[in-house]
Amino acid sequence: MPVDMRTYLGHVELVNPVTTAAGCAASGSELAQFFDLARIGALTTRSITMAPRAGRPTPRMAETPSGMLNAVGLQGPGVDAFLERELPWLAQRGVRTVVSIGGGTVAEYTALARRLTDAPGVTAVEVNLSCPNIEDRGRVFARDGAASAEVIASVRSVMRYDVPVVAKLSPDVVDIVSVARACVDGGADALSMINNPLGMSIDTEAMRPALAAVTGGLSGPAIRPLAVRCVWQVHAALPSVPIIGMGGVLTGRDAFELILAGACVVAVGTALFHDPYACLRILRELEELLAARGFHRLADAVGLAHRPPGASSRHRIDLEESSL
Amino acid sequence: MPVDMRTYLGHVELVNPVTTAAGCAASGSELAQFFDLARIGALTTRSITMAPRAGRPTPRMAETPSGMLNAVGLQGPGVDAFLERELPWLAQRGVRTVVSIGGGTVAEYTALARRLTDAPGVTAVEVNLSCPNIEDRGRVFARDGAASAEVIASVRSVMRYDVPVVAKLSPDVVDIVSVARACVDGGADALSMINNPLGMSIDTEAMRPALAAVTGGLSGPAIRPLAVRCVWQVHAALPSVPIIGMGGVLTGRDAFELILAGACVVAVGTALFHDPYACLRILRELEELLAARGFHRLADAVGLAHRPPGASSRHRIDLEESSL
Amino acid sequence: MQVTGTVLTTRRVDAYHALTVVAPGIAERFRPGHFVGVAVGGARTSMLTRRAFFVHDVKPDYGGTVEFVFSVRGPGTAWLAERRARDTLDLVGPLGRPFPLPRDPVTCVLVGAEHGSATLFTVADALQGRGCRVDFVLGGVSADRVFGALRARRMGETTTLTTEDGSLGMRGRVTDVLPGVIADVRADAVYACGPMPMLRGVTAVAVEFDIPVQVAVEEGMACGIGVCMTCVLPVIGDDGVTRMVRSCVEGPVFRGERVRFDDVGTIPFDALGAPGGGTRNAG
Amino acid sequence: MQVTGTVLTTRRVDAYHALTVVAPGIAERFRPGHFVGVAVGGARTSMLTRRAFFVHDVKPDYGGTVEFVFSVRGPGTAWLAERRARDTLDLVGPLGRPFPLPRDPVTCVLVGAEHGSATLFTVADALQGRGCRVDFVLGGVSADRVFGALRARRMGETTTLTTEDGSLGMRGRVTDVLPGVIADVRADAVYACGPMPMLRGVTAVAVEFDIPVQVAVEEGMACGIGVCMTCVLPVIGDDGVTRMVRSCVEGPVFRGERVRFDDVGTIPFDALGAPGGGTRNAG
Ligand SMILES: Cc1cc2nc3c(=O)[nH]c(=O)nc-3n(C[C@H](O)[C@H](O)[C@H](O)COP(=O)(O)OP(=O)(O)OC[C@H]3O[C@@H](n4cnc5c(N)ncnc54)[C@H](O)[C@@H]3O)c2cc1C
Ligand SMILES: Cc1cc2nc3c(=O)[nH]c(=O)nc-3n(C[C@H](O)[C@H](O)[C@H](O)COP(=O)(O)OP(=O)(O)OC[C@H]3O[C@@H](n4cnc5c(N)ncnc54)[C@H](O)[C@@H]3O)c2cc1C
Ligand SMILES: Cc1cc2nc3c(=O)[nH]c(=O)nc-3n(C[C@H](O)[C@H](O)[C@H](O)COP(=O)(O)O)c2cc1C
Ligand SMILES: Cc1cc2nc3c(=O)[nH]c(=O)nc-3n(C[C@H](O)[C@H](O)[C@H](O)COP(=O)(O)O)c2cc1C
Ligand code: FES
Ligand code: FES
Repeated sequence: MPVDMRTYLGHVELVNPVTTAAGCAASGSELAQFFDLARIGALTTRSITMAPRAGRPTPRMAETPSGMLNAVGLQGPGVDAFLERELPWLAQRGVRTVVSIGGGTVAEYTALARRLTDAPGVTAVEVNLSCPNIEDRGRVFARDGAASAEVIASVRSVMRYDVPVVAKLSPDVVDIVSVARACVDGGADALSMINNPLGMSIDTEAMRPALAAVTGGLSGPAIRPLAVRCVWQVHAALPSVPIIGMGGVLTGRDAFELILAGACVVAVGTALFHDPYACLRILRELEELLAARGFHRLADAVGLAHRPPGASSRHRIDLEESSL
Repeated sequence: MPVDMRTYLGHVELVNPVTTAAGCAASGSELAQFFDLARIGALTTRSITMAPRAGRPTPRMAETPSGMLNAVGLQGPGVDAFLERELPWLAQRGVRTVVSIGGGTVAEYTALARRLTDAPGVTAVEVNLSCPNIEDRGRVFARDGAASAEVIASVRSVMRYDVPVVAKLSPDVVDIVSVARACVDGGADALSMINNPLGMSIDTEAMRPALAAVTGGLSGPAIRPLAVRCVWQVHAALPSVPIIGMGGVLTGRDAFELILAGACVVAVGTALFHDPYACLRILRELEELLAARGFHRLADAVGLAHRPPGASSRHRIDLEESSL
Repeated sequence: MQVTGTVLTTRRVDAYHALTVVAPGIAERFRPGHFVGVAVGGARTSMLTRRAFFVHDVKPDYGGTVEFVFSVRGPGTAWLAERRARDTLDLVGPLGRPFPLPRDPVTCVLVGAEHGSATLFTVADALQGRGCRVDFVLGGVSADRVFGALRARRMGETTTLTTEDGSLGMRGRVTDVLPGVIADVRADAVYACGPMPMLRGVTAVAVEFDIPVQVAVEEGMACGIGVCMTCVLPVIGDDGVTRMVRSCVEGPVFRGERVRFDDVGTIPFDALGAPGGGTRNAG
Repeated sequence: MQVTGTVLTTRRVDAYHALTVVAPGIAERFRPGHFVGVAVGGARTSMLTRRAFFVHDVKPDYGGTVEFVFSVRGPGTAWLAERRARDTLDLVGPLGRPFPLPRDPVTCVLVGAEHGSATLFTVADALQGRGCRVDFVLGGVSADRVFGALRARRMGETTTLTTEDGSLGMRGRVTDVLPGVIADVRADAVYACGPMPMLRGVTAVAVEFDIPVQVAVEEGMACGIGVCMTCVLPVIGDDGVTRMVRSCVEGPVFRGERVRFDDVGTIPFDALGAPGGGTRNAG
């Protein structure tokens, strides 16, 4: 029997829980050569900025054990070109699109949200809070609950009521739950985690940092234990808030791990670099895993690993209508 | 020509920069069956607590991509048994011993330091700040600069003046430099980083957390990019403070990476689980690497990757007497 | 010691794989009950921890070989199952405390389940070398998972087989037939290797008969050499105090009645250093 | 497309390794200048990113094979060098924008250095198929690193070899001899593949002679399919605006004079979206 893979981000239904991670699918058209983007739950765009951005110098990438560092620096066409070319292209093809936005000030995030609010084809807005706050000596928004909440509240206030606002959190904090809570209090309809922790690698031949930008974001399976822990902690504290989980998902098993921890949507990032078909493969593997374990609905697996030690999983599946 | 591998922790000279990481060499005698412990720069003990501790239930370990999670819970014999049996055993064999201490209150750390101050054979004291602070709702000391500084100041005040006090930092903070600075202001003679970031893994067969303790510390090569970044940031901010670098060191190349980032001592943890001879192998590989690059002294490589882009490495080696 | 050995032969035995590796130093030091830690995955693997396997056999060929037997369980054993003759394998061993052997020529029942059976044949050899009588009780879920039935029949005075599906020998588990065997052969001691619930059952039977029982346990291990403290289980010491002891260096062989099987996976409240009272009481 | 192909043959050619892999879909779609992304390290490897290799040759055998040539540089290429016939290899390709070919039967100089030379033979084939004259200039640090000298001598009207140590051909670099060759053969166009400094030199020579030059670049790549944005370099567009373009999908082949070689590894201040002025000026 097929598993009901539908899931919800706030009030928005997604046909299935697999999406691309922000910044890992360029404009979308690149992946469309490999598969039909409408088959995945959603496509998340790169973080769109007001002005076009050339990003960071190269080298922008360094491989690390079971992971990689990137310092792309939000290279992108800017919101005008995005609205003119990229978003309509996706909308025409029926691709549910989560638009990620990045800014340097609360005003910039807000202006971006305002530009998106009337654009057709925006399924949700994901606020990339891992951007340096120009007004606070470049301190990253996501590292500070109050700053994050301020951005979210402002974006929420200008976004159309029926477009969920998702706050994307960083693991580089003392207590991710308190940042999550601040964002939800600020109006976030959902949370997304984890963005890349800050890492670094040194080229021991050149005896210099491997990245031109010196430090970069760590991604891939190496960080999956951090992602699982963050999703677990936040779901435990805020069980009713939908979570987009990400960080090192390579297989259906990995997606299932994040779902058991509490994610109702799973984003695939670095895996796409290895396998352009990763989203569809992971979706298939996840569905097979769920079916093999007797699940009828994905929703029954969300957060299931939180059940108390005595309880059986069957039990919970029978008792609850939905774990969202 | 052999490379001068000596290094300094404060005023204490170590014959070479390789040590075991706290909690990864049990009482020392286990590794002594494989090699002569006096041949490495120092042995770091597990974190010694006041009372004996049985630790956490099993499973205590889960493998993760290029890493592992552990939740041992500071199992150990307590300070009495340590001073009676383990420390004298090490001292008799001429093993330079860094004693790691762990406590739940400032008073407990201080009491431990007091017990150590007259014990013969203590080369340095490493304060494991990644312990929950009983007096602050279990909040980990290391996540708070002020709490960390308080522990360090108190330990420093009771320790013999000629025994360096090393503050061991966690990467699970917003800004490791500010915690490092607080510890140095509190009297730390050296810093050690990184302790395990908090991670988690779920057994997707059992659909339960893989560890009995639910969350655990992530170690191994997966976290090396975090370690390099922390060492780099702290060395950039506090260039004169000796740093014990650790996190995922498996080879001489990895040790060299931390040294180039600013560590003058490198600790080997998880690698010991795979290769009981890891310390000596890493030491040999490191020395070969240094020799191959024309270094006469280890000290010349410490922090070398910080030199400005134009500068050649030769240059710096000729100009500076010591980078410590 | 650590040895990079060459794989001499690989074979399949029903549900199991057996690898013979040239590892002179390990073979030479081997005693029954020892295990080896095997590095899996090759260069630049993401699998960091060694996998533990009991040594099934050692032979003097090529200076000394070790054989171990395993079934595919996860990615590490899957990788091992793909090894071929002439590949190299990185082993650390021999590890652990071996089975103690009786001084006198007594009668011993050797009980094995699943791959645990593979551990018993060198024990049988050593016991027979001391003039002991050896009887086997081997079990598994199904016929293809009962390891070494033929060899047991050749070596043992008697051999009793069990399968849960009844496809070989008696339907049931080794613990179902063990009391009968102990009584029939008037056993003086029991040696056992297999999953934890089976060891607990075997121990209960031996205690019932008031005869000594030596069990070889398997706990999740990261190092196998006593430094990581992950492989502990609650064991009662000579002084009556329960301690969380490392199964890799203080075991894997224990006197069965000393292992608090019911409390495996917990810290018993009366263990040395247990949270709350335990710490100070027992310290 | 992604193909799990079987290794047909492996061979060593001086300092290089060559692997031929059965990959029908890729061979069929191949055009000169395409590259493939190869997964390295096997199951559970810690190496996450594919390695990029130019296709050296395609053949119709077994439905279609691709050959690529590489030297061992780090762990990924070390792993590849250990592959044997019948192993499987996971390839994605063909990737990138191939070399544009002239309509008319003109004279082309093909310049290669190190493994870059391997890329040129399918180009030569295609050019000769259109009636072009082909001359080769191939170089390397030493004789064993000049790839394909023999084949170039068979295919090219002339072939000039250079080595930095003088062990083969002229002592020096390809750029030292290129002006002479261009003048001698009255070249109409240049095709080049090799390290970035060499491409910059070749481009400078071609510009000097005012003839078109097509270069195939290598930038650090994580995906090879245009989604990770790590492989960019500054390239001047038809509109005169410099953009940070992806060498994997907008390249790896570029018109040499469009690549701002001096600024590779930087964001030129006048690039579209450069920090400070650039952003708004050019936006
Ligand atoms: C002392 C000892 C002797 C053993 N002897 C044998 C033997 O002779 N034959 C045999 O088939 N198996 C034996 N095992 C079990 C064997 O170690 C595991 O089956 C194997 O480690 C599984 O690895 P994997 O990668 O295939 O599976 P995974 O489950 O993916 O392994 C993941 C991690 O868990 C650990 N792990 C998983 N299962 C076990 C287990 N049962 N015990 C300890 N660690 C485990 C692995 O070491 C690894 O770190 C023994 C275990 C111990 C402790
Ligand atoms: C389009 C293209 C075509 C190429 N064709 C060939 C070829 O035909 N023959 C050949 O020998 N080499 C070729 N290279 C270079 C080849 O990709 C690298 O030598 C190889 O990736 C090194 O991998 P490693 O693991 O051995 O080394 P490492 O240096 O350890 O690799 C680490 C990481 O850096 C990346 N990397 C390292 N060097 C390069 C490089 N020069 N270019 C891009 N990424 C790099 C790797 O992909 C990997 O992610 C090509 C590169 C590109 C971009
Ligand atoms: C090359 C690259 C670019 C990224 N760009 C963005 C971005 O623009 N905005 C954002 O919120 N996250 C960005 N991320 C973070 C990912 O969306 C994701 O949170 C992270 O990589 C963890 O998932 P993964 O391990 O599956 O890649 C980027 C990650 C990578 C590797
Ligand atoms: C099993 C285990 C036990 C540890 N116990 C301690 C400890 O008692 N005190 C401490 O400060 N750090 C402890 N650590 C952290 C290590 O000392 C080290 O900081 C960390 O593991 C990173 O290094 P590695 O990747 O080389 O293991 C432990 C780590 C492991 C894996
Ligand atoms: S496995 Fe590490 S102490 Fe036993
Ligand atoms: S390599 Fe990923 S965009 Fe070019």
